[in-house]
Amino acid sequence: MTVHTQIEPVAGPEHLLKTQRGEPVTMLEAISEALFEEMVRDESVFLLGEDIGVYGGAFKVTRGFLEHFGERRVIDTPIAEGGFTGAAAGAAHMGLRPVVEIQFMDFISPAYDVITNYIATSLYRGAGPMPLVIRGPVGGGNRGGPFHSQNVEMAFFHTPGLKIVYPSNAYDAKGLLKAAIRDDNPVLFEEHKGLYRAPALREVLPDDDYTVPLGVAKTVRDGSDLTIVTYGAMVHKSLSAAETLDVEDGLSVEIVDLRTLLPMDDDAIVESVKKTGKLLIVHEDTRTGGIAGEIAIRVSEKAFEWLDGPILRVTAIDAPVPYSGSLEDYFLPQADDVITAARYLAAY
Amino acid sequence: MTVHTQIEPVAGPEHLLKTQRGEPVTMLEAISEALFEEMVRDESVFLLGEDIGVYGGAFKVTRGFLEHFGERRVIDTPIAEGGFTGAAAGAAHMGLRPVVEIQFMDFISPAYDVITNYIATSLYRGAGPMPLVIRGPVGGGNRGGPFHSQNVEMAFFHTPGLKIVYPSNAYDAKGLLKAAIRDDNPVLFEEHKGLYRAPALREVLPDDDYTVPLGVAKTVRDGSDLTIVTYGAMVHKSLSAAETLDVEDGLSVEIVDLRTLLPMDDDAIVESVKKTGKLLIVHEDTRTGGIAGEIAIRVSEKAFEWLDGPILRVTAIDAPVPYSGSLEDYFLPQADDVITAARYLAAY
Amino acid sequence: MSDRSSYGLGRAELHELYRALTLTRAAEERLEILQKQGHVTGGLYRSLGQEAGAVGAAFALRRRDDGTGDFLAHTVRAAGALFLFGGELEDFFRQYMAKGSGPTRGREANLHWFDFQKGFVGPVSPLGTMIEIMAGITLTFRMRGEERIGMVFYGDGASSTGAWHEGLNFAAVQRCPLILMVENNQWAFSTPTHKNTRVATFADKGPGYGIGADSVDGTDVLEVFDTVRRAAALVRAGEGTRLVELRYFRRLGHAQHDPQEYVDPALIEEWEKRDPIAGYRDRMLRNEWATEEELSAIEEEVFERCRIAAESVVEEPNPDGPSAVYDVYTDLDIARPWTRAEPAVP
Amino acid sequence: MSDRSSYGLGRAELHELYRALTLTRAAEERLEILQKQGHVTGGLYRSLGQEAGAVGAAFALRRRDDGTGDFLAHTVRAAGALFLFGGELEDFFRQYMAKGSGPTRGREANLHWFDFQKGFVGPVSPLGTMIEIMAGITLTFRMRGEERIGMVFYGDGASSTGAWHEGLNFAAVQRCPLILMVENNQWAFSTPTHKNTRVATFADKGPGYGIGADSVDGTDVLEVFDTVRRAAALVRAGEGTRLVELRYFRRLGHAQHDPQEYVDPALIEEWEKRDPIAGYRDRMLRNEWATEEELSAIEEEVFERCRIAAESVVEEPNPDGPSAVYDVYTDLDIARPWTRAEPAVP
Ligand SMILES: Cc1ncc(C[n+]2csc(CCOP(=O)(O)OP(=O)(O)O)c2C)c(N)n1
Ligand SMILES: Cc1ncc(C[n+]2csc(CCOP(=O)(O)OP(=O)(O)O)c2C)c(N)n1
Ligand SMILES: [Mg+2]
Ligand SMILES: [Mg+2]
Repeated sequence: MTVHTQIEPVAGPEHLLKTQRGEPVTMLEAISEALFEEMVRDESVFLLGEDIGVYGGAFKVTRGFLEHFGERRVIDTPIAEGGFTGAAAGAAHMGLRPVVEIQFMDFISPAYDVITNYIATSLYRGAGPMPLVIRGPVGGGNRGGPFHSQNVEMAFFHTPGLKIVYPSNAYDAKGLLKAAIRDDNPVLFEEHKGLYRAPALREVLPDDDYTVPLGVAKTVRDGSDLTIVTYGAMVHKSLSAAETLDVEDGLSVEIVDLRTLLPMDDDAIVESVKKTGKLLIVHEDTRTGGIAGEIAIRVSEKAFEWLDGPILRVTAIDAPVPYSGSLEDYFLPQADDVITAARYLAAY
Repeated sequence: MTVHTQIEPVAGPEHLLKTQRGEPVTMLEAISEALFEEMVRDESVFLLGEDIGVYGGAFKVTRGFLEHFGERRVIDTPIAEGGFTGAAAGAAHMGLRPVVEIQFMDFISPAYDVITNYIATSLYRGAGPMPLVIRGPVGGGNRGGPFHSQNVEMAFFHTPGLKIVYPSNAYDAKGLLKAAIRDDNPVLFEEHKGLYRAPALREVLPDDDYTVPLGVAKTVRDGSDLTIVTYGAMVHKSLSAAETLDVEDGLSVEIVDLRTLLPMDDDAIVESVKKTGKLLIVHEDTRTGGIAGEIAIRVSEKAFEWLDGPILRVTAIDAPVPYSGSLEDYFLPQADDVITAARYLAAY
Repeated sequence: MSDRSSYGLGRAELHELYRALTLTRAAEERLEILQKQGHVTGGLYRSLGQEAGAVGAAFALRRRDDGTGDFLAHTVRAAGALFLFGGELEDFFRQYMAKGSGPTRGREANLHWFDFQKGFVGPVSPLGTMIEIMAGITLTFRMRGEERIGMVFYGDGASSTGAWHEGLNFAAVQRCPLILMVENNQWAFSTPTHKNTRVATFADKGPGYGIGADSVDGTDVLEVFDTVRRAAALVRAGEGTRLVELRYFRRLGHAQHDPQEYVDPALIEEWEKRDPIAGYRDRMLRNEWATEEELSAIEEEVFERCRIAAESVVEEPNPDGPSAVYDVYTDLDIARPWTRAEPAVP
Repeated sequence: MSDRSSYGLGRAELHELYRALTLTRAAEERLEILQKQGHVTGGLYRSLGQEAGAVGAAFALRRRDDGTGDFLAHTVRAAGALFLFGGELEDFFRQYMAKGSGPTRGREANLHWFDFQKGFVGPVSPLGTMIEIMAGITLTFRMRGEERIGMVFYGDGASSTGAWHEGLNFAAVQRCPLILMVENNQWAFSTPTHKNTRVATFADKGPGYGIGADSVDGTDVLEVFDTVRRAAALVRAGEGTRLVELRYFRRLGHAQHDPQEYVDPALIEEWEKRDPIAGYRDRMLRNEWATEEELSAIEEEVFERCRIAAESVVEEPNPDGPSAVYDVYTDLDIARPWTRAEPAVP
């Protein structure tokens, strides 16, 4: 059973109380705070993952947690993503709310079976709710090569029963992670490692117990000529492209940050497309079978009449993520690609 | 090293020589013949899978193979889809051409890691070609429940380096499987179990060593009012819907059978859409994140100007495959759904 | 132990064991009748010759129906354990007939069902998974300081899977109070055990996980009971995870559609002589733990229960097609096909 | 064996072992310099204190460069084995610097590289996978009746993965001629071995797969060599798969970015005293297998080779960005971004 405790100022490691002190936090710190506050609030929340205890996680998201919450609630697991994700599912059956860290989300693949076949189908099979969060770092640009750079949303986007969240900033990351932990459905939570400590994303967060609801996109820039639908790190490349397009071309670009990929906020997308008549989708993930397709067909179904041009996309190329910087920069979609695509579409 | 032997009439078990005798074969028999002929032709081809030897496979695709080729080339494996698919990859490195059977394709999930991370990336990582076929039964309608009914294309469609084939009839199945075995890239080969022994699909095949090239779709019905893009079992539901639409509505429906899903034959799709101006996509797989999205955005990119109506889709609902007949029938897309959707689009 | 030992069990308990054994067999035999009548959806799995393994093992656990007892993850060949844990006979038939009134309301097959109050969690098809799940379930017992333990069944073939290993190793390292029962029936579908593992006995796998392991004649319900009782005591006392191999033979095909032509008939005959129910029956009579009348009464009672339950369940309705959209999420409805709405609009 | 035993190795071979050991260390130390200069892409992994395990084991195999020798699947901590199998020092640096001239042309990292003629296949990051791959590679040796055997390295932590189990079990059942070397350096990143497995020694895992297993002091290059030589003889003679545990200690962090604050410094000090290279050096001198001058000459030669190779590789070009589209398929080009074409048309 979930036990809800009062939210009140708590004691804890210094670095997890920045928001309480009114100090700005990075996206990584926002995520740590969300985990910390949820664990304080609800003692059924606990953590499992590789090296999350004494080391505090490969990216230090759970630094200080072991000392504060003890070994019972911060479990260093064997290297067995399938095994410990399955164990988390078992714990969820018993009323706990596990949060699993995958050290790099690329290593979620050994858990593909248990996530898609067991966890996502639990409710449907009559085994009850499955309050379980699987979180970890994703994304390229850090010279991590093919196995430390992947985006994993499309491995799971096709799985009914799952929710998928992918925040682009500290505020959303904290509020969405809290909402994910409180959700009774399994949630995959992707954290772009390029945003973790990005200085530009440091911000002072509200010091109350806010959540950001799952399934609701956010218009992060208003515009009238063109809609860009995007998420994660690409929100920022899109914003920078939009600035250039404004200054150099006088183009007014609207940007919708999906925040939750599954379920998708169709209304927000359709509303924007109805306003601008032009849709560009930008995602960091590879092209074929990327999320752009699903967005396109939903818009086709719901707003075909409003389209004044083709639905286009800017994405990574269809290859494994290459290691060297020069290759990876070519591989990834860049702000310049967004600019070129937007110009093409605007002129259409 | 691949050894190519002459093709000439061979001796073998009776039931594998039907085409040589001019008799009609089912799609299942066509698949067996393809495997048999390739193993005769090229001694680097060998088989791995659960119960494929003495039992001849859960669906009897390899019945008689153990007796004919011996234990060296027909290997009954432990229940370890990841392990034996990985072993097949190792053998492919050494110049063999393994064909892996997954007993039900639902059980490919433990091999998700090795397929996406190792096999599909081998060439790119500099480890050379990976001539490897992974084949097995897919699809619903057989009251198999959530774990014996899945279509698995979308788990792998997003994986650069893989090819994905999904035949709809005996002729294609045989020719595509032979082409897949001769391909130097890893190929996922989906066989709809509802088509395996469908009497309507029995046909006399050419008795020469034909192949059907990967990546080439086929227009299985000519029409001018509307294009249906589909594959696998849905080809037949679409054909039956098209007959009704012809008779009852005087509608002329063109049907494109993709045959290969990855790489996709954009030209065939675009050409048909340019002719009819209307596109309906029909797939048996669940809706969100299904292949319809990718088709839609490609058509948007390449033939937006030719569209006279929204791109629409008929698919399964977004749920695990339910067990009971009444539920499964509701879950699956039916010919009536195709008819309704086509009427809507035609009237648009 | 000697043929005369009842391992401390009283007459009532000895009779209860016999009832559970005969119920397992009678329920499965009734299924065969239902199948011939066309009432069964999907495959039919028998545990003929394996009944004593499931029954003896489950009998050694603490069974409660208020969520405080031990916890079971059965397989399709462990119906006897499921019944002992309070799985209803009617639900057994409902599941096999995919009835809307069954615990999974027609969404899932046969023994794949759940009752967390009674303490059982049914399997999914992908083999090995349930060890991971049970590792997590029993982890919570340890975390909460509860005295409960868990038991998970799996066949010999399932031991080849990565999930089996990851789950068992996790449980071992975390000292989860869990007993893994290896149902070594010498076959995995058509594959003999030696093609799934090179060990002669699964007890050899224990030391590789740093855990204790036993191997027991799975046709002897009292031996199984006693072995598991002792294992359970160690596990409950904090030793952590253990493994128990049940040695027996799958006397029918993998499922009803498998004529098992690959099995030497002499072997089947040999194992028929070691039938766990007939053997136990004889022993009860021999040792005067029961009279012929008592046993016949149990058999008749069980037969009737199965007949009546099956007959009543046959009449129950199939699930309503459109209910297929419920329960994908706790808080969201998935879309119904737009082509089935009036009017049909995308 | 006694300190005086050279296990039948002649002076030249004993010197070759020393060269391989020092080369490993010198190459890695050179990498650290390159990293400080900003030339290294991604993480840097050291094998400090583990050099003798890789070198002694690989030395016991048949190394050829024409595709007829034994086969190696190394890890990032087994550079010594890779060098013995003919992996070029220049390629080692090229890989760490992600040069276009390297064997993976900048697509993959560090020791993740391949040469099937020389007989080695580099790892991928997901742990355990390479046992599956090597099971398949060595299966072909058996299928073709070749006398070759394989060797796959993995750390203690990797043993928790399902891939490790599925691969090892497949190999065992299929009697694949394969030796699994467990690099037990007592840590998996920050996780001590006892949190990855409950066994005290990985040799206990052998019986669970029905295979033979040894455990050896991984700081003693001659002991390692001798143990693996005997294991290899058994494997080659048809025994099938075996396992050898190397016992040592990871004396530096998981990678260079890890200050390993979680390790007791006293332990590190203790293991410094058991340095495999210093120990072997002393032993060579003590037993007069080499003179001080000979050893110094080797050290100098190796140091110079590393310096020169690194310096020349630094100058080599990075891969050309647009080459990122090649080699996804053997027969198809993937699309370049339409936004980078002139004119830009979707
Ligand atoms: C991962 C996975 N692969 C394949 C199957 C198909 N399958 C179902 S039962 C079975 C044999 C199981 O044998 P065993 O574990 O010994 O159990 P038994 O049927 O003998 O009780 C197989 C291969 C499966 N369920 N899961
Ligand atoms: C499946 C998987 N999960 C997680 C990781 C991340 N990871 C890389 S190395 C490592 C520790 C490996 O420890 P061990 O196997 O003992 O090797 P060592 O580094 O000690 O040589 C981890 C967890 C991975 N590579 N693969
Ligand atoms: Mg079995
Ligand atoms: Mg280690």
